[in-house]
Amino acid sequence: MTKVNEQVAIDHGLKKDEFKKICDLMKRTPNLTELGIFSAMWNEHCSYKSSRKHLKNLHTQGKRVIQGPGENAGVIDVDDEDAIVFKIESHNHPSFIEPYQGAATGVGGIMRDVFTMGARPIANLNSIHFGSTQHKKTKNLLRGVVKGIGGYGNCIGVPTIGGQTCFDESYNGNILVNAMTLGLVNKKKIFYSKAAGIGKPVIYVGSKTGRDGIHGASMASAVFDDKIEEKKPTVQVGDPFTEKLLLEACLELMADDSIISIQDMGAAGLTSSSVEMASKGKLGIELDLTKVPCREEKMTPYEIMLSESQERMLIVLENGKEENAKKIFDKWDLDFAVIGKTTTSKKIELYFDSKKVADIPIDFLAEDAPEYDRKWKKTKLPQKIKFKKENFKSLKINNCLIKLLSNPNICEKKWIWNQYDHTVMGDTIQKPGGDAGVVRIHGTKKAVAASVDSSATYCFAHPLTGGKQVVCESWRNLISVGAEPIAITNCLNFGNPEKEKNMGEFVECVQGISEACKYLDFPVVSGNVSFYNETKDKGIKPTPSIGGVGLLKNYKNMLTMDLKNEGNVILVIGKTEGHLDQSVFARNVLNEKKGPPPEINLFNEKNNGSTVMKLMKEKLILSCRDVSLGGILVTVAKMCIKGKKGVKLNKLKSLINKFEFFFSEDQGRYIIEVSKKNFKKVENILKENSVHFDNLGEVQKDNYIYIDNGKISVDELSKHNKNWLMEYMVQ
Amino acid sequence: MNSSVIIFPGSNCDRDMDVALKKFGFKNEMVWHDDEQLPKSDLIVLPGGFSYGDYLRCGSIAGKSKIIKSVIDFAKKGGLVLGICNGFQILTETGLLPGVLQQNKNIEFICKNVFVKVNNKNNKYFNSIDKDVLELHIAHNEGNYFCSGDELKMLEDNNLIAISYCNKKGEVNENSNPNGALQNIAGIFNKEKNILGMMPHPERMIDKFLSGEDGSIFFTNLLNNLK
Amino acid sequence: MKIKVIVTLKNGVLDPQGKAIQQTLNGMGFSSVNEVRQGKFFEVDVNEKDEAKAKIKVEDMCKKLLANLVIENFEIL
Amino acid sequence: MKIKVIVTLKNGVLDPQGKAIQQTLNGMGFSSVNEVRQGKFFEVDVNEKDEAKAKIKVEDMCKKLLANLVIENFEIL
Ligand SMILES: Nc1ncnc2c1ncn2[C@@H]1O[C@H](COP(=O)(O)OP(=O)(O)O)[C@@H](O)[C@H]1O
Ligand SMILES: [Mg+2]
Repeated sequence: MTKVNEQVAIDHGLKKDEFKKICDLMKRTPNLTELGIFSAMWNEHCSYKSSRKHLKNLHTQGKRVIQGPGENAGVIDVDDEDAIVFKIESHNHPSFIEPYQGAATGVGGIMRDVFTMGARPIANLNSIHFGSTQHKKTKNLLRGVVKGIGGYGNCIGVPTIGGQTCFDESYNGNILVNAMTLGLVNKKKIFYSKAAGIGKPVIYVGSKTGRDGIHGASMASAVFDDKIEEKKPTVQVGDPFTEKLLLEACLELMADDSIISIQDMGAAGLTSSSVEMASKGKLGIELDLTKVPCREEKMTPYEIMLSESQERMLIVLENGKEENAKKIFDKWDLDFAVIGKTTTSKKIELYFDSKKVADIPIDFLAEDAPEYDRKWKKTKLPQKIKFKKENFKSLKINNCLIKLLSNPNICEKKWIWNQYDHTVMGDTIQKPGGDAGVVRIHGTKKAVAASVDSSATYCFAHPLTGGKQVVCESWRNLISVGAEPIAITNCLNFGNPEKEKNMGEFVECVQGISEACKYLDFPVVSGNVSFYNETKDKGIKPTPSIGGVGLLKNYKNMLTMDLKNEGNVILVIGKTEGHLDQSVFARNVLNEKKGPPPEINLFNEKNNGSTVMKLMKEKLILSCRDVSLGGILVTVAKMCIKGKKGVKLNKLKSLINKFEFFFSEDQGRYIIEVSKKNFKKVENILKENSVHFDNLGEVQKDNYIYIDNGKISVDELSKHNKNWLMEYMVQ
Repeated sequence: MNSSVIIFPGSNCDRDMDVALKKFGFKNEMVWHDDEQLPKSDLIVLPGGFSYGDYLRCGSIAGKSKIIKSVIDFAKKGGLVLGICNGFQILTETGLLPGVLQQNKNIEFICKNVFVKVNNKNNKYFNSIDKDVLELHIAHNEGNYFCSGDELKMLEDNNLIAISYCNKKGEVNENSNPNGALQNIAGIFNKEKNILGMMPHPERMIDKFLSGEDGSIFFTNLLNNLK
Repeated sequence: MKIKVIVTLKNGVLDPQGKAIQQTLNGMGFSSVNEVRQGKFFEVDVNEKDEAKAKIKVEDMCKKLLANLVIENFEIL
Repeated sequence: MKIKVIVTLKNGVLDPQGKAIQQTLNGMGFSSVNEVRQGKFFEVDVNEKDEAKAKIKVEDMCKKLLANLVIENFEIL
């Protein structure tokens, strides 16, 4: 076996000081297997060494929170016996190398996180970011990622009910694939990863272990003999069929109380799962690696511990339950092996061929893992741009609207969601294409809404504001479908934390997220950090993706965005200040990329949202959509398109010009449709709550939007909105 | 009426089908693929999903499962066998129905509502449905029906093309064909019309909050015809 | 002993995947590609030392499972 | 000119299909099957009379589209 020295440690991605610390802790030089284990546990992905300090500031408490960050997924109370388990996770780097498998295994991984806790997955979502639509790789990456997400989720039979798709040149060399899953569990039957009890059997179940995904960096070339080619780290290949079996088998085993603790093997496979279980239970663990079911011949302890083969789980069972458990896994044709036991040693002790091959105190791997307080730089709020009259002179509202509706980031994403099974399980009551997806809680009156959002442009311009904004947008999207927002999960995609600018973006986004969550009582219950999203020194824009979840106590009160009936009144809730900086209009029509993002006023945000919820409770709202990218007119147009209706817009009473009014992206706004009969009632409630609103116009039967003295055909708008992506993909 | 839904490893519309059958009054039982005996049933359903991961060819491996022999016997004796989506694929792989379901023409998975024209009402499945066009939902990657010229002729001559993809008005044409299926075929019968294989999922359209309600018509009618 | 098998679509059977690949290749600048047909390849490892016997076994597997003779042909290499 | 290509998964890459097929064959009574690996087969019809030239073109296609070299190998027959 290779002799471990500083260079080998560096090849494993460890820093010199870190290697020294390991030798000091161990009071000896670790062997190669031990070094591999340290490198896996101490790397950014498992140890959160750059982010931990800041994540502590996130707001994680709330009256519905059953489990916050720190477990496989977060858990929230949705009344009665029911709880929702959910989390979002990134699979960015693998998806860039192999889009299909990378995205597929991303979906597989997040679903395992959720059913590990005893929940049956009931909905998937995804947030995907690609480079410029002009970039030569974009189309293939998009096609591969969408096929991969669909390929995995469709096969398991979990509906993909929503998501978000962005294009921006900062992702040219580094796409983002974030997958989110929601599961349903009985509150009394939630499973955790904390091991307990001494001498309890440790069980390996699922697929066999191969040499998949053993970290490139940690593969010191000296490990290899003559068969280097054969042993090269390989991309993980997903097997959704096995995952479906694993899901059913685990849920079957969870029906009684055989399981003490359970943990899926995700990143760093057997290493992180066994260490985490022991660490949380303050126990030791002893494994005999000879017993691990292997797919390939002659796998070494090093490879077995670091393999990232998919569709595997580690379980600590009650004594005496092995046989019954084995029966279940046999029935589902899965591997099952007792590979070790819990001990009092507080160490991880590994045996192979009856020899001890590793012996490390658990604390060294978990608690003593490095934590950095990295240097970071604040981003100053950019100067507001003064748009001059001439800027707008030559512009026509109609053309601008068409341009925005066919903008890659605004256009309809049907090409994507048509490839996702979004109706399996028979409870999807709001399909993709709305503000949030909604699924019923099977057999009850309740439903849960979920949405994923990011706004890298805003975050890049001013991370603190951007961080707040994404949380607010998520909150608005949930309210817009009639749900009460409950909690979020977050996937923090950033560049290189060793660079002060990138670290600053991270710190300030997190701060923004935290402030907004606290103010809105919208806690973070789970999440994931993905750093080093950079290629050739060029990092991505800071991209926190927020996955929000809300509850509808009665699904019959769900709202949709399609306009309902002619003669109804359309209102904009919230004040339109005319903030164009960083809007899609400014960036793509005016070609102005500077300036601050729209300001977030948390008081107004909360007040507007709560008041909209009040109106909903009184059943006064007929359709609803929040105002996001593209501003008021884009939002109204989408409501017209969905409802196949027109709108007659009133003459502006605003002081700002019409482009600012129609296309600005001021925050905290919603568009609602109310009947004439209820208009007074609505007006009173809005006034009582000091909510600013504007009367926009009236729903028309004929398919036109009337502005000023002109009109635009909704069919025409619809074509531009629906066709862009389809045409782009078939070209 | 008693129904049985067969569960293969990888089936994923088994529960949905169970919910639908029960909602419309069937007494339904779930049957594991490894069993050899079928419970007493008036209707056997092979549900949708990805039996055996759709590996090799969709439905091919399920076609070799233990229970399938009993299903074949049951069908040959005239028992009602309904295959939805993957179930249809299994029926073609076992030879109970002619032809094969190939990958969709656009090589993409398709999940959306479609219209189908009911071509033959002289059978237990569609007898006394008053609509000629139903709105149903599809979700598949391999729904592109293909068979030999002789087989097609046999299907046509005997009026065995149960449903064809069409538009809202009932016109069967190229534009209303979602997946490239031969003659817009969405579902077919065997000669005796006790076996029906179809790609659309009626079980996903059983209340007004879902993709539509025409699935309710299908199940209500089926139950009535069996009484 | 490892036996190799190729399974191809019969003539006249539509091959959507092959068609899509051909179009993509054309689009990528490989304008000289007239047609692409996609099939399957299997390597079956049988516990059998005699090649002829192994092939007979594999032929049987092809007929019973590996190929769908309605639309596919197979060839043992 | 028609060029034939076989694309196979690299050693060590999981082949879930192959595994499922092997188990099915075993279940059907073909107990002597130890392993099945599944790959793809392509027949590319190129407008090119010179075999060597045609093969060079197809090799290029393999690298750019037909095979995913991260997980697959290809062989031109
Ligand atoms: N990758 C995707 N997967 C599934 N659905 C998607 C995806 N991308 C976009 N969508 C759907 O399109 C809808 C509209 O997207 P977007 O305009 O960003 O909505 P919003 O501004 O309300 O967040 C999303 O809510 C979602 O339902
Ligand atoms: Mg929205």
